[in-house]
This record gives sequence, C-alpha cells and structure tokens, in this order.
Amino acid sequence: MTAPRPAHRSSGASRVAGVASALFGGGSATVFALLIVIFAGIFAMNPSFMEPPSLMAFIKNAAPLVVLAIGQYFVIVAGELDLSVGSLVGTQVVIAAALIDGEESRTGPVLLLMLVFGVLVGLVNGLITTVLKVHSLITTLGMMLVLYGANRLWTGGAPTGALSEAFRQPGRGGVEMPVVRLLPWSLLILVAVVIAAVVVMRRPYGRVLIAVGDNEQAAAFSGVRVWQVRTAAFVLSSVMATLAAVLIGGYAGVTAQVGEGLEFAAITAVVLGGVVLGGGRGTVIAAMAGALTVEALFTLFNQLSLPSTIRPAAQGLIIIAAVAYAARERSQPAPPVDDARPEPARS
Amino acid sequence: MTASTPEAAGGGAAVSTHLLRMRGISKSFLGVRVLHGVDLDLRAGEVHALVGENGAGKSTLMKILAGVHQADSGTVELDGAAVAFEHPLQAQQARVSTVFQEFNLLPDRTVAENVFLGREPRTRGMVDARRMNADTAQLLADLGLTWLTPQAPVRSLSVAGQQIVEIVKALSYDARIISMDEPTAALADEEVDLLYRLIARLRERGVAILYVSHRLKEIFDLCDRVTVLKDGALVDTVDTATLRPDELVRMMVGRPISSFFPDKLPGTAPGDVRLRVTGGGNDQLDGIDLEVRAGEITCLAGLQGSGRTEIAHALFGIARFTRGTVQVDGRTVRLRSPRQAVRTGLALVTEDRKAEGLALNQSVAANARLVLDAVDPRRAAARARRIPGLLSSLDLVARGPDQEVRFLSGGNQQKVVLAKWLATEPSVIVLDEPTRGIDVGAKHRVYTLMRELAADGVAILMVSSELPEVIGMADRVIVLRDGRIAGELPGGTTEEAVMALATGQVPGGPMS
Amino acid sequence: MSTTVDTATAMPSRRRRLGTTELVYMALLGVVVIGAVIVAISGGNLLSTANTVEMLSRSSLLGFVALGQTFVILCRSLDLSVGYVMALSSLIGATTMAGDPARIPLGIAAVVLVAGGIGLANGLIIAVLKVNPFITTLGMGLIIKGYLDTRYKGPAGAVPEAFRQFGYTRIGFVPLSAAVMLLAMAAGIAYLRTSRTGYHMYAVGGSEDVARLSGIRTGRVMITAHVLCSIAAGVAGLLIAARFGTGSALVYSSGYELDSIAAVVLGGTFLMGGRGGVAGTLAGVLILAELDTVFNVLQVDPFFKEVLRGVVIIAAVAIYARRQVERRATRARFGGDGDDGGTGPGRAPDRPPDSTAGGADGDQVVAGHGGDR
Amino acid sequence: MRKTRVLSVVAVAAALAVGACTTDDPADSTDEVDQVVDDEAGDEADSEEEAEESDADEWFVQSEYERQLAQRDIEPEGPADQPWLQAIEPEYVDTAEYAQDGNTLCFSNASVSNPWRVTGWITMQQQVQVYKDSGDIGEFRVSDAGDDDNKQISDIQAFVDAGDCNAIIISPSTTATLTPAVEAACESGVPVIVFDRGVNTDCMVTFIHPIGGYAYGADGAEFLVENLEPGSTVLALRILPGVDVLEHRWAAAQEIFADSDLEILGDEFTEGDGAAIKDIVTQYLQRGDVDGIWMDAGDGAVAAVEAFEDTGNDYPVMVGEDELSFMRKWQETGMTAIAPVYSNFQWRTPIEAAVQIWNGEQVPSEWVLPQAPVTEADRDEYLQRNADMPSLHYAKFGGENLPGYPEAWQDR
Repeated sequence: MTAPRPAHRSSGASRVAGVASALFGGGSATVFALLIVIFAGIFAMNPSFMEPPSLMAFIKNAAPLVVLAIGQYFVIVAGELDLSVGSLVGTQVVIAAALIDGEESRTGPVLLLMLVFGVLVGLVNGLITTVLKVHSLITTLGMMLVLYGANRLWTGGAPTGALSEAFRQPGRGGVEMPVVRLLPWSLLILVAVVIAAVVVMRRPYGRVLIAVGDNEQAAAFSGVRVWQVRTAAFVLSSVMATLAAVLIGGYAGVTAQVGEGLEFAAITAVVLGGVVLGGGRGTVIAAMAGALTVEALFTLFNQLSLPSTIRPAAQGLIIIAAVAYAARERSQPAPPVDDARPEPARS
Repeated sequence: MTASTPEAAGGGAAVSTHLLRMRGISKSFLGVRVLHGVDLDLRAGEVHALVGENGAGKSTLMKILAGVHQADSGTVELDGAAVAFEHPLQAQQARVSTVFQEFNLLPDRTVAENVFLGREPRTRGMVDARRMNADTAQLLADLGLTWLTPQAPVRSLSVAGQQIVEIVKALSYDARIISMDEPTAALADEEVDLLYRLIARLRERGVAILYVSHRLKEIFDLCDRVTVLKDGALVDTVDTATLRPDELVRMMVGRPISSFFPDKLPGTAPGDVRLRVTGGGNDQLDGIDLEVRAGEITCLAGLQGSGRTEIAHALFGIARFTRGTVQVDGRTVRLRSPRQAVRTGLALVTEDRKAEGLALNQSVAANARLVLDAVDPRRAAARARRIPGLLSSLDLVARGPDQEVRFLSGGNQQKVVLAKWLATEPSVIVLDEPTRGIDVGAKHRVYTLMRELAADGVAILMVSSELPEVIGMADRVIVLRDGRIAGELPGGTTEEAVMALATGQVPGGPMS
Repeated sequence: MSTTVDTATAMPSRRRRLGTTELVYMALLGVVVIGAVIVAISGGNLLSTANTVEMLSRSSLLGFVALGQTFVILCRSLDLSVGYVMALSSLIGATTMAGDPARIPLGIAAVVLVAGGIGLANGLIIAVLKVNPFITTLGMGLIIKGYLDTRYKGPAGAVPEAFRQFGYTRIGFVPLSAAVMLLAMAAGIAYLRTSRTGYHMYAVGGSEDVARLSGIRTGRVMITAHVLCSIAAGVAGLLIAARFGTGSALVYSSGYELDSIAAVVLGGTFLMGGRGGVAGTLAGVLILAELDTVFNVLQVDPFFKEVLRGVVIIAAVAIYARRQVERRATRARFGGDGDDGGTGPGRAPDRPPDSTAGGADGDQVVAGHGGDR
Repeated sequence: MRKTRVLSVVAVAAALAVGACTTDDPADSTDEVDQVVDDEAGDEADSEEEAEESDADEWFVQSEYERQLAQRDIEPEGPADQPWLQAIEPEYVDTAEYAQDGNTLCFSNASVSNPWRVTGWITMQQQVQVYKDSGDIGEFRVSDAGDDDNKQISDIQAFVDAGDCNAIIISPSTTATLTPAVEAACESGVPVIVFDRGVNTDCMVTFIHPIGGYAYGADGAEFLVENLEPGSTVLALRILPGVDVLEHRWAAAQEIFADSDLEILGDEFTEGDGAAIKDIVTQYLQRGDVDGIWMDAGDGAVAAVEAFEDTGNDYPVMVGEDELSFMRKWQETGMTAIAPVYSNFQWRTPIEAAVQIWNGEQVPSEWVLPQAPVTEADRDEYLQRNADMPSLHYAKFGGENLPGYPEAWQDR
C-alpha cells in the first residue's frame, strides 16, 4: 500500500524504467522519500505502529484525505484548483445526518441524493470555470462560501439529525479478519478508488485530462472538448469529496466542524506529491502518497509527543522544505536535445 | 532582389575592427556538450549570419552572448576587454542586446513601457511617463517609424509591430551589438522588407548585427559574413560574397541541395475530390472556392495575413465558416469544432507547434495518441498500435516513447505532431507551415512524407510562406490575397508568378 | 510631430486601460444605489452618517490587507499568510507598547520589522527556492500559527489610550482608520504608477521571463511585493490592536486571506498577474463593506450573507471575463483585410488587427521581395 | 543547487529535532511503554514549571478559582424551577435611571457557529417572542459577527451610532478585545447587558454568566480523580488555545490534576473535529492505556468514546458535556461518566434582564447563574425530558416552558 511497486508490464526495460521514472522521477521522488522517512521515524518511535491493527487504524483515518487528494488531483492536473471540497464534505455530512435522521432505511436513498448533489456541485464549479471563464480559484472560493452559508442557513448553524449505522459502516466498520483483527471497509474502498483512479489516468480520458492541463490550445486543436474534460474533472473532485464525506461521517460521526480546512490539506497533499499547480504534470499515485505523507506527519508528531501547538509550525516547515526540494529537482536545466547530430537522410 | 549588396557591406565592414571576439566557447547541459570551442567575431557595422541546423548550438551561443547562459569555458572580449555576462542586464548595460524569437514584450503594457522596461526614466526618483513616451517617440522617429505610437498597448500591434518594438528596445540601450534570433520567422514578406531597411539603418550607425536564420535567401541578401555551426562546433566563418548557397547548405548539413524536394512517387495520380469548399467565408475570409483531390498536394500561398491560416482554421472548425458549404468526400458537412473535423477525416498540423500542437510536458507516446484519445476513446488503444511504427518510419530521434516532448528538437517535435495526425488515418490533411523552424534533415523527411501520403491517396492541403517549398512540392497553387482567392497556378510555376498574384501586381510588371 | 501622435492615440489607450476600474466603480455605485433603495423600502437610510461611518470603518481593516494582496497578485503571486501576520502583528504591537504611550513608535517599528521579515521570507522562498506561492504562504501561515499558539495563550499586551484613537477616532464622519487606509491606498496607487518597482510588478506578473530578460531583477520585485504585502497586513494587525486594546491571536481564523483575495479580484485585478491596480482594489473593498452594511441594516441572516457573498464574487469575475472575451471579439472582426498577425510564438489566438501595419503597407511598397536570390 | 538541498535538509532536520527535544530520549524508552509515560509526565511537569509559568498565571487566578469552586455549593436565590432567573449571591443594583418606554432591543452576537450557541440562540429568540407578544419588546435587532472580533466591534458601534437601541445585549466573542467597544457602548448611556463571556470592565448594568470555566473544568477533573485509581492515565482533549472560557476550564483541571496521582498523558487541540479527536485518541491507545478522558467541551465526545470501541479497549472514565449525543451514548454504554454543564439556559436571562431594566427593577450587577453537572443520578431524567430533541442539543437548555417548545428546537 505504502510503497507502490513499479508495474512490470514486460515490454522491455525501457518501459519499466519509464514507469519507474514516472513514479519516482521529477517532483514525485521527494514525496516517496519523505513518506519512507516519516514511516521509519514513526516505527522507530513506536514499533507497534507497524502492527496490522495500528496500520488499519491509520488507514481508516487517512482514507478520507487520500480520497480527497485523488479528487483534487484530477482538478489540479487539468490546470485548475478546487477550494470547495472542504465545504462540500461538511455539507454532505450535514445533509446525510439531517435527512437520514437515524432511520436505517433512508441510508440508500440519501446516499444517492448525496451523489446527485455532489455531481451537481461539480457541474456548477466546472461550468462556471469553463463556460463563464472565471478562474477556478474564484469559482470554488465562491462555491465554498455558498456551501458554507447554505448548509448553515439550512440547519440553523449546527448539524441536526443523526447518521444511521449502515451509513457509518464504510468509514468505521470492516471485515473481521485474523491478522488485522478488522479489515476496514475504508481500506477496501480506498484500494478500489486508487485502482480506479490509476485506470482512469491510463485511459484516454486521463491522458486527455493531463494534456488539457499541459496545453489547453493544443488539446483543443486535437479535437478535445476542453470544457467537457475540465468540467468532468470538477465533477470527479466533487464526487470524491462526497465519498470522503461518507468515509469521514462514518469514521467520526457528525460534528459541526467536519470538513473545515480539508481543501487546503488536500491541495497540500497533492502538491507535496509533486503535482504541479498549473497542471500537466504529476501522477495520481504521487498525489495519494502526498496525502498519506500529510497524515503520517500528524502521526509522527503525535508519536514524538510534539506539543500540540507547535505542530502546525513543523508541518509548515516540512511542506515548504519538501516542495522547495522538489522544485530544485525540476528547475535543473533541461536535458539537451537529442538530435544535435544530423538525422539520416532518406530519399 | 539584393537590396544590400554584399560588396558594399563588406567594404563597410572592412574598416571596422573587431567589436566582439568570442573564443573557445564551450557549454554543457547535464554533461552533454552543446557547444565546444566555438569562435565568433563581430565587426562594427556588419551583419553577421549565424547558421546551422536545429541543435547545432546557435541559440545557446546567442544566449551566452546575451548573458542568459554562462559559458563553461572560453572567453568573450568586447572592445578588447574580457567580459562574462551573468545576467541579461549586464549584457544590455554593455550595449549588447538580443531580440529573441519568442517576443519579450508585455502585451498589456504600452510600447514605451516595454521599450524602457527595466530602466524607466526617472525625475526626482519618480518614473517620468511623459519623458518615457517622448524618448520612445524620438527613437521611433529616428528610424522613420512615426506611425507607431508610444502609448499604444503592445497587444494592439501586429507581429511586425511587436518585432519593431523589440528592436527599438534594443536600440534604446544604445546597443553596439544586436543579435536577432530568426527575426523574420513570424513576419510577412512586406514586413520583412521593413526589417531589412531597419537593419540597413542600424548598419549605417555602426551597429554589429548577429543574425540567426534558417532562410538562406536572407543570409545572402542581408549578411556580410556567415558563421556556420554544426553539432555544437564551428565549421567556418566566410564572406557571403564568396559563397554559393549550395556550398552553405553543404557546410550546414554535409548534403547537396539537389535532392531537396523529392520527386513524386510512382503511381501517384490525382483522384476524386476529397474536400470541396464553395463560397466559404467568415469575418476574415470571403468567396473561398477550393477543391482538394486525393493524391494531390494543393498549396495555399499568399502573404502573411492573406487568409492562408484562416482557411486552415475554418476548415478545422476553429474559426468557422459562416458562409458557404464544405463537402468532404461529396457529403456536405458542418465543421464547428476540431472534433467534428477529425471525425470527418480531416487533420490539421498547426503552424505553431509549441502553442498549438504539443503538450510539451507529456511523453512522445501520449502526444502521439492525443487525437485518438480525444476523439475515439473506445478504439484509441487499438488504433494507437500503429504509432510506434509511424514514429520510427518518420525517423524520430528520442530516448523512447516515454520521453517528454519538450526535450526534443523542433524537427523531432514536428514528427510527433505528424505521427499524431497520421494515426487518425485522415483522408484530408492540412499542413500549416509544416517545415517552419525545423532543421534541414527534418524538412526533407516532411517532404518525402508528403509524397508518400499523396501516393497513398491522401488529399494534402499545404499552407506555406516559403515559396521554394510551394514551387517544389505543390501540384496546384492557390494564391490568396486579402482573404480572397487571387488565382490558381499549376504546379511548377515560378515564384514570380505567385508573388504577382499575392501582391496584386500585374504579372510581368516590375518586381522591384 | 510626435506630440500630435501622442494626443491622437493617448485617449483610446487610456480609456481601454481604465475600463475595468471604471466598471468596478460603476458596480460600487450600483451596489450603493440598489442597497439604498432596498434599505429605503424597508424604512431605513443606507446613506445616513451612521451607516456611512460603519461602512468606512468596516472597510479599513480589509482595505489594508487587500492593498498588500494587490501587490503580490499583480506579481502573479498570492499570500495566504496575511491573517496570521495580522494576528502576530497585533500581539507584537500590543506587547511592545505595553500600555506606554512613549513606546508607540517602538511598537510600530517592531511590527513593521517582523511583518517585513515574514514578507521577506515568503518572497525569498518563492523567488529563490521556487516554491509555489500558494504552498509557500500556506506553509508560512502554519508556521506562524504554530508560533502564536505556542507563545501566546490568549490576548496579550495592552495598547495605550493614545494608540486606540487609531481605531476609534473620527475626522468628521471619516474614521481615522479609514482615512489612513485611504491614504495608504493613494500611496499604493502612486507607488505603482511612479516607482520603477511598481512598473516592474506589472512586468513580473505579465511575464516573468520577459521581465528577467529586460534586466529586471524579478526576484527583488517579487520579494518587495511580498514585503509590502506583509507590512500592509502588519498595519492591519496594528489596527486590530488599536481596536481591541490588546493583541489577539484568534484573528487568524477570521478568513482575511481569502476575503482579501476576493476583494482584489472583485476590484478587477487579474488573478494571473500583470493587470489591474490599487484603485480597483479600493472599490472592491468598498463593495464588500457596503454589501456587509446593507446586509446588516436589513438584518440578513449571517449565513445567507455568506451565500450572497459567494455569488457576488463569482458573478463579478464572470462579468469581467465576459467583457474580456467580448472586447477581443470585436477587435478581431474586420472584413477581408487580411492583416491579422496571427503567427509567431506566444501569439494570442485572437490578436487584434493592426492599423499600424496597415500604415506600413502604404508606406513600404511591397517590393517583390519574394523574388529569388 | 547544492545549497538549497543542504538548506532543506537542515530545515527538515530542525523540524524533527524540535519534535525530538520534547522527550528526553525517545530511542531508549520505546521498549517500555511505562517508561514512555513516565518520561512524558515528567517532561510535562518540567515544562510547566519552566516555561508556562507566565501562561499559567495568565489564565489561573487563584481567588477566582476558589470563588467559583465555592459558588457551586451555594444555594442560588430565585425560583428553583426557573434556573435562568436564579442568581448566586446577587448584589442588586438600581436601574431606575434606565427605566423607559422604548422597547427596541439590540443584540450583538459573537456567532452561532457551534451547536451550543445555536441551541441558546433559539432559546433566546423564543424568549424574545414571548415578550414581543406581550408588547414588552418591540424591535429585536441582531448583528452576528461570525466570530470576528473586529466585526463585532463594528456591530456594537453601529448600534451605538444608530442611537435608537433602548438596550444593547452583547455576547462578546473574546473577553479582552471587546472591552473598548463595550466601554464605548456604556458611555452612550444605553443600558448594556453582557452575557456568556465577560469583558474587562464593569461598566455594564449587568454581567450574566454561569458560575464559570473553573467550576466547569473542576467538575470533570474532580470526577476523574474520584473515579480513577491513583496512577491512572488521563488524556486531555481541548478545542482551541487562547480562548479564555476554555483556558479557564483547563487551568482548573490542571490545578486539580496536579494535586492528584493521575498521570496526564497529554493535552491535544482538536478544534472540536470528530475525525481529529478519534484519530488522536486512537493513537494514544496504540501506545498504551488511557483510563480517563477529560474534555474542555463535549463536542466530539462521542468520537472519543468510539475510538475506544473501535480499538477494542474498555470504556474510559469520561468527561463529556450535557450535549445529547454524548448523554445518549453514555446511557447506552453505561460507562462511568459525567457531563459538566455550561448552562445553556443563560441565553434567556439577558432578555429577562433587559425587560427588568426597562421596568426599573433591580438586577444583580453580576448575575451568576447556577451551573451543575449532569451526573449518573439525573442523567436519565434529563434524557427522558429531551427524548424528542435532536443530537447536538443541550440537555439544560431551559426552554421547556416557552411557547415554541418543542418544534423550534427540533426543526432548527
């Protein structure tokens, strides 16, 4: 889970090297190194952390942020930004609590409704950004305010109702297993989401998405419907936020503060993963690793018994240092062109 | 036309001493040598061409002179004093200015603000906009450019206007040396002429000009001496007066020019009309009637802005035709987006590779698949299997399919673009300036490719501003003027005939 | 001769450049008029002295922050640490002054120094270490938050009575803080229009490469912008201290970073840098303050306010974007006179036609240059 | 290039070193959990003595602490079935000067950004409705500052400038920072009523509050001391640093824990976020036993309890709050717990006070409301009473006899 293996696709060494460099090269190497260092640090502090139940607990806690980071990755790699996910997570949990109100039978329909709402929010974000040409920072900032306000306007300021047991299962429950004691649903969901995300990014849509983030005009001239592709990225982000809301609501239940600040955590995670703000570069695996790194960092702080108050400072320092380090790697002069020698003449 | 004879220029240069002396310049990036031991001299009042294939090291040498890069070894002497520019600012302060290929202008700022960018005149510590405008107006007047206003936002200028602003900016530093990187690459012919006159004036003032160009004609028209680089090393520096064009080409590529435009492949014959435009028009174009046949290379010629690129864009749904009809293979189609155009069987190799053709941070493979991924996602994987074969048949030089295209040379980037479009198996392919800014070897491959495609029955519409290319390749030449078709000429026509139509002069009339 | 050219073209170009700013002020006027009408219908008077005073005093705090934010956004950067800088500055100011009027200058100096230092650090990390500004300032905010939470367990320090006047005195009906803010805005306008660094901020935001190749030390410009931004936030922190009578760390949770960005963008400054200015920002701040006042007078639910604010911000920027598109479209239209310089690297797909090149045509007769060598 | 690498390595190293400093020798002590606990506890004590002396002073006032603890045992004056009208040791002031016919009531609210405030705010509106119906209150004008001190200062100024408020109720968002604004309001001659958090002035007519943070913190801490074996471990979960009401609670708890044999594993800030709480508690449980949880507010108490369930640990001795989701969880699990109360019914009192002041009736200058924790003894009674109320509602909200009950609180 934590150390993704390079995929052996058996089409030659260059292929493996290519995948490896895609995974570990560029800005992404930093995040994997950092992740390993942090895990080593946690393990040194507390060897029991590596025991399956502890790891499972870690995954359960980290799952929502990883899911959010994957959603944010789609948007960032397309050259945009989604600040509304934190508010959306909060709103979705509140919607769930208010509408389910403890009734088990309502779980399914409400989940469906949340999905619809998530898609809707993503559509609005995407269409305002692509059709009305509003910078996504502003669009999603506005959406963040709207969701924050509307959610509290609806509930009078604090969430009401209660989540059903079924709703809480994905984030809290799991399958009884011998070694790990409880294999959390969230781990299974996470694995599914990561696989799906990797597949999506290897599919035509994923390639087109990155191309749009890299060079919008070239993509458009290649027959890409840029507005659709970008809007879909926003929809994916919102759907991921909805899933994160299900996981987080399941994990910890309803509190008034749920979701606050998650947008910045998700963006931080993605950027820490070497994905460049502005689009066109970075892998979804690295974004996921970024999210795990952020969560592992909190765990490390806890293991170090770092005073609660100083943790943000340490977090800020490490993020800046890691991104600076990755930027240093990237800003090295470009390798020279290959064909300084004349090409073979053919005629 | 040889507006400035090499003799006259050479005579002027002979009295000058060496203004600049670069000796043994070497430079490596990541351990790969891009320049080794290059020498270059510039005399006051000379126009000195710097030529070589893409990747020969021209740009790097220029950037070392400009202070953008620093040489790993070697010396630069200016007026006999050793200098080492670590920043473009130092070069400019030493009165060495550079006009780069990518415009270094701020579109949202005015001409004057751009000219004096970085050293705005101040009065009592405050920027004096009035003086800045007056000084700019003076500089423009000195060059006879009174039609340019200092307060005009650069965004509102044509390419030539922007180029001129660049040169004025260089002059405002009272430059002794101005290097120009492909200054005519983006200019229409009449604008080129304007540039020539400007260069003549600069030469009179004793300014040394280092002129990087791919266009041989300009080198012989304009330059006194030429320095040839190949593979990062100096080949020779010679007077243009004593040099023949084919000799120069041989120095650059080690290959005679004779085989440059390949012959038609056997069995190539014009077939059915694949693409027909009737009465096409929009806010840029009017009355466009056009037929492109299978197996035929049809060429759109005309001055810059005559509507060549606009037709390509209109055909591809980028800027649509608002009038008239377009038929592909006999069926009337409405092309409202590139996507529809691709689905109809069209392909467009755009003129600006970096801005419109490639996602530079993506791999060769990803770029080559892009159209398939975008337009036919379900069958993209299957159809993309052709791509490796296409790329190797195009002689692509790259580390592998995973190499990012920004690391490739212009020629190889163009091959990736071509592969991207060939992968769609188009029935009509529009090539907009397919050889712009690429080296001679790659150019040749593009020409042979066109012949191969024609032999396969693809209809080819080529847009080109290089007349030799038009004459050498086209089966039919359609000449545009002011957004309308000025006339059609058969293949093998003369450049004079094309120019006559393009400029509206009576054929056979005085050409210069 | 050049003077006639000057007058001939100065007008249109100036009009074009003022366009967005004018629009913002018209929007401000619109908000005031519509607000006044709605308030009048519900039986109030939006333009009463009390409400005007309220509006102005609401605007002053955000005004300082947005002023600083304008500089960095013009440079195509942004600063998410301003809220934390405000909090830290209020505490440093209040603890340094410690209730002693004689120590007021010392307190101000300490704030300017510390805030400037933070701006310097932000600028250095962005310009030298090449870290994305979003991440840099987010991280810097976290660092300051960590320090604040560790060092200060609550409000600290005391501001002497004399300094409190900064927060409470009025000159006529203009609160002193608003007057100072307006002065600072005026200074900001003058700075951008008359200082080289001001000019260079537009250049760095417009294109960092162009700026660098024109000999501008882009790093210094970026750093200057960040120092100014942090100092402006520091002054906002001093105003906080003056109004609170003490320094407070919790200011950082009030969301001034995003509010200030919204105000700047509302003021017509392009989020991607190189276009805009302080005058627009002032209008943006006043629009937000006026909206707040209207909502307050009308007793709008606080959460509904958030919704409206979000909608207003998006709508405003959508309108600016729309205008941008329309303006280009009209300029690109010309009948068959093919002189659209549509080539060249970095071309905008819709570069306008060039009347000047038309002049060139007439001037320089095409000399059959296409003739072979 | 090299330099930046060195720099960033140094930065990371420094950050890690900062963390490493807080434990004496992490490498040696990892094998024995007890050892870790010892080290940390010792360390905590050290740092308190060395560095936090000034901070402790700032938030701990011995006399006030003792006064509040004593007030818990004083029988309040007033009707027992209307605790919002009760007062502990009141010193009445004459309000004849404020008696008037005007009935515009202005209320500057800090925010309604948490469930406790939402519940109280509904109660207050219902109380206002009662007096509106009776004609005692005409207009009820509200400004919500959204937790922004500066905005609240403007809001108060706006009320003063408007000049037509007959009384101003202020629920300050922060004690120290709102003082000048409250003083300015007092100077305008309008009767000013402050409730919930205080301000550093006594210019207002009455200051309404429950006994206070020290008592709240002490209720929980004392309960832990009584119900845990000596040597047991306690984790303190706090919301935010620097908020006076919350800091007082923690200061009192620290005072009591210091005199006990309990070991405090740590105090963590959670911002009241359930996910953060659950994560932190889970991590503490991975490292060792946690016997008791002390919280400075009940937000997210259920998440803390769930962390014990999900990791298969026994329930801790729990300090929550009278928030219903916690009380229901408490009843369901039967764990040993207490729910300290920060009397939510105080939101009714300012309205009552305003009407009394307009009538020229005497009011206590400091109106100290009773504040008694919910214990196991009366837990079921309160749950019974609030059976139809949603979670995140507060048991002692005191609005049962208002006409809007129960719909207003249910359909918020």
